[in-house]
Amino acid sequence: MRKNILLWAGAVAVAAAVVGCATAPTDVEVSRRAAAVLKDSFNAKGQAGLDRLDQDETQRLCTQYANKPLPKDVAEMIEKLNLASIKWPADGKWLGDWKNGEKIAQEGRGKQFSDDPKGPVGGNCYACHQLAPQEVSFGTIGPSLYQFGKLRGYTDEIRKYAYGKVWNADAYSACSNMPRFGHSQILSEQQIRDLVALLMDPESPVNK
Amino acid sequence: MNPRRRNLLQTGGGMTLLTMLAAAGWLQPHTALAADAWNAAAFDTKSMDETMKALGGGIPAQSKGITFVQTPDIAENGAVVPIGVVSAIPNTQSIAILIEKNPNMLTAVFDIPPGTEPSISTRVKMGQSSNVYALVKADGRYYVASKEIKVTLGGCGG
Amino acid sequence: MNIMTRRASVRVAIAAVVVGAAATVALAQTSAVEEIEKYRAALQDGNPADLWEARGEDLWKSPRGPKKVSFATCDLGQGPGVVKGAYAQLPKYFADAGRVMDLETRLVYCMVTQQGYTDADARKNPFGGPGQKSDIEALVAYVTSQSRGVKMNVALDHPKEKEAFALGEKMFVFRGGPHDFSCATCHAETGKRIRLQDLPNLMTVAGAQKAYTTWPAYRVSQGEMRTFQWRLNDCFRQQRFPDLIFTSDASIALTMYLAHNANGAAFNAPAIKR
Amino acid sequence: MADPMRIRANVVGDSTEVKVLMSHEMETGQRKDAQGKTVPAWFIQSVTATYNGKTVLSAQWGPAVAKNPFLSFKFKGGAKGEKVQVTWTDNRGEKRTDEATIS
Repeated sequence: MRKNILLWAGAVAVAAAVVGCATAPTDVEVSRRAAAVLKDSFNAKGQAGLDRLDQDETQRLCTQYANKPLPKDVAEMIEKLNLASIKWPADGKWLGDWKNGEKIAQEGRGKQFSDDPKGPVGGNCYACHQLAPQEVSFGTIGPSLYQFGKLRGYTDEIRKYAYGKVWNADAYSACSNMPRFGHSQILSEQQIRDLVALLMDPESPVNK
Repeated sequence: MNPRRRNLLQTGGGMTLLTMLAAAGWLQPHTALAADAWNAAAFDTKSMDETMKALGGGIPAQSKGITFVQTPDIAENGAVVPIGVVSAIPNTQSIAILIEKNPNMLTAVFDIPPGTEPSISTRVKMGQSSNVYALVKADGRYYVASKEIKVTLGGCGG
Repeated sequence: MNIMTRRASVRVAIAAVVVGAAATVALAQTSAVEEIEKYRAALQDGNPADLWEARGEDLWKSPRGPKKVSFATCDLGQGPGVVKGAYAQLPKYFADAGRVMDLETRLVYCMVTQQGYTDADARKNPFGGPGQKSDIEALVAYVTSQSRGVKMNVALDHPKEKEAFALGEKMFVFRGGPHDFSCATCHAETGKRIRLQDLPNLMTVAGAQKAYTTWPAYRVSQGEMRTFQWRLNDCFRQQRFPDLIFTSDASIALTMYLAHNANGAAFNAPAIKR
Repeated sequence: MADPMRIRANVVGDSTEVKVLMSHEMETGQRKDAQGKTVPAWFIQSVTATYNGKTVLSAQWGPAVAKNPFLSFKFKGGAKGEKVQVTWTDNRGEKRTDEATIS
């Protein structure tokens, strides 16, 4: 760890020499340094390897623009990139079982180093969204999805949108706070169908 | 209403929980339960029926003289649920806390000697949302009040 | 009626439905939040962190380790053995170590350099569990309790203090893992919650103050007194990151960022939380 | 050996209010450890509080009392400077007594 600090001091010196008069490292250099220090500050544990700190293009860009407005062209690029990655159901069936969907929406476990790799993996939707009105313990990071289908209409267009959004939220809204559940292999195709049913089945409590 | 609770409340030909407690004979009058040796039978029971069999005794009547204080309707975490019970019934001798849906229903019994106020507060564990009963023995008779406490899922869920 | 106005009126109708439904649900929600507030209030009187604080005071004052010395010579930044107000000025740069340190890092440093523990022994049980109480957690409970009521005053004077802050600020927004989470995913907007738990916006002074000054805390869900190092480690666990190394450079940089953002607020911990 | 209790005893009007925190795991006997083995029940079964040699509260507990138990009660009388004693006994037969000065 001492080594890191020394390296960092070296990087500052190099940066200063290159720029000539600058005494502070540039924003990009600090970001790069932060990523390197982060990587040295974790141990692999359980199912969480150090490769989880390797960013893909979307993560890298979203980190880079985290504290400033996302330029329109960058946003469009991210959305295009992610839309192309969505695997649509081959049989055109959007809806699974809303009862399973409710369980997936409640389940918060999965992918943590403390989770059994063979154990359940959920979407944890209630952490951020209101869904069925019976559940009063819901978060507000994302919008309320209560009456999702009822308000938008039970159409194929909306079913497809719901499926795509759960599969890869960044395809519709660059740098969304929502995980890319299908793209990042958090949830299976069937689990995503079940969640779409929770949102779009007229019998689902979400639409009551 | 939760179907399981309805069953519990109505077991035994439509009897309510309270009359069941009464029929089973809750605690023996004129004994100070908590002062005796630990009542393994009462604390070890897995169901309501067993709990009742393990305890002998009097007839609990629903009472407005028993109030829950500093006891929330919703617990943010079931591992620690604050429960306060105050009895306004004269000559209160003991206060017990029972949690219907816990693996063991009887949670704690407090004996209140003369000179001690019939008011206790403690914290309990609840495995899930449940009715909580405060049972008071006063002048050798038994009184009960209940309250439903919801246990919510919190945090990131993992 | 032309198409435009018809559409508009349909929109108005939908909006009315949304508002109506939302209002009903919001009412149930308000009472749930109020009840949770009652729950939290009921826990304030009688914080089991006191048990850690008492044990920590004993550990601080007793001779320990192979060299059998107490922490009386341990300098937390305010002079040897001084605990009063020390936590409110941490993390800081320590010339003797040549490094920015938070409280836990400094405790480990004193255990190694003064009490004669090996580095591995000093840091082997940072987070206690059933049947294995952590001395670090107890010491942190005691030391932090001695800053209760003291205003946070974390300096960025030394270049390494500035550097730690700058790195922490960047780490806060670093997205990674299968879920694309960064600290900012949950802690960069005001008035949001996860389930029913309010999320502090740590990028604002008010949010950082409210959060940072209430750690360490007795965590009722765990039945343990948890330190800020634990708080960071467990946030990363839930972010689906690997295991944040205890007293690592990243943990200190993030602590520096958050502690400095909390400057000016009165420290008020150990607290009690869900 | 078990850690000491934290006992606060304060005069409130003509009564003494006692608040006790006990350091105890309060294992239910239902929890499984990381290896999937059931952790045996381990909990405080009885608590007795005395003032001037007289019992002011006695209790029997099951394992559903929360970890690191908290207990609060009030008794009539009690004067500043006098002592309140609290003793707990757990299901392993371990016992701990602590006292506090009323203030």
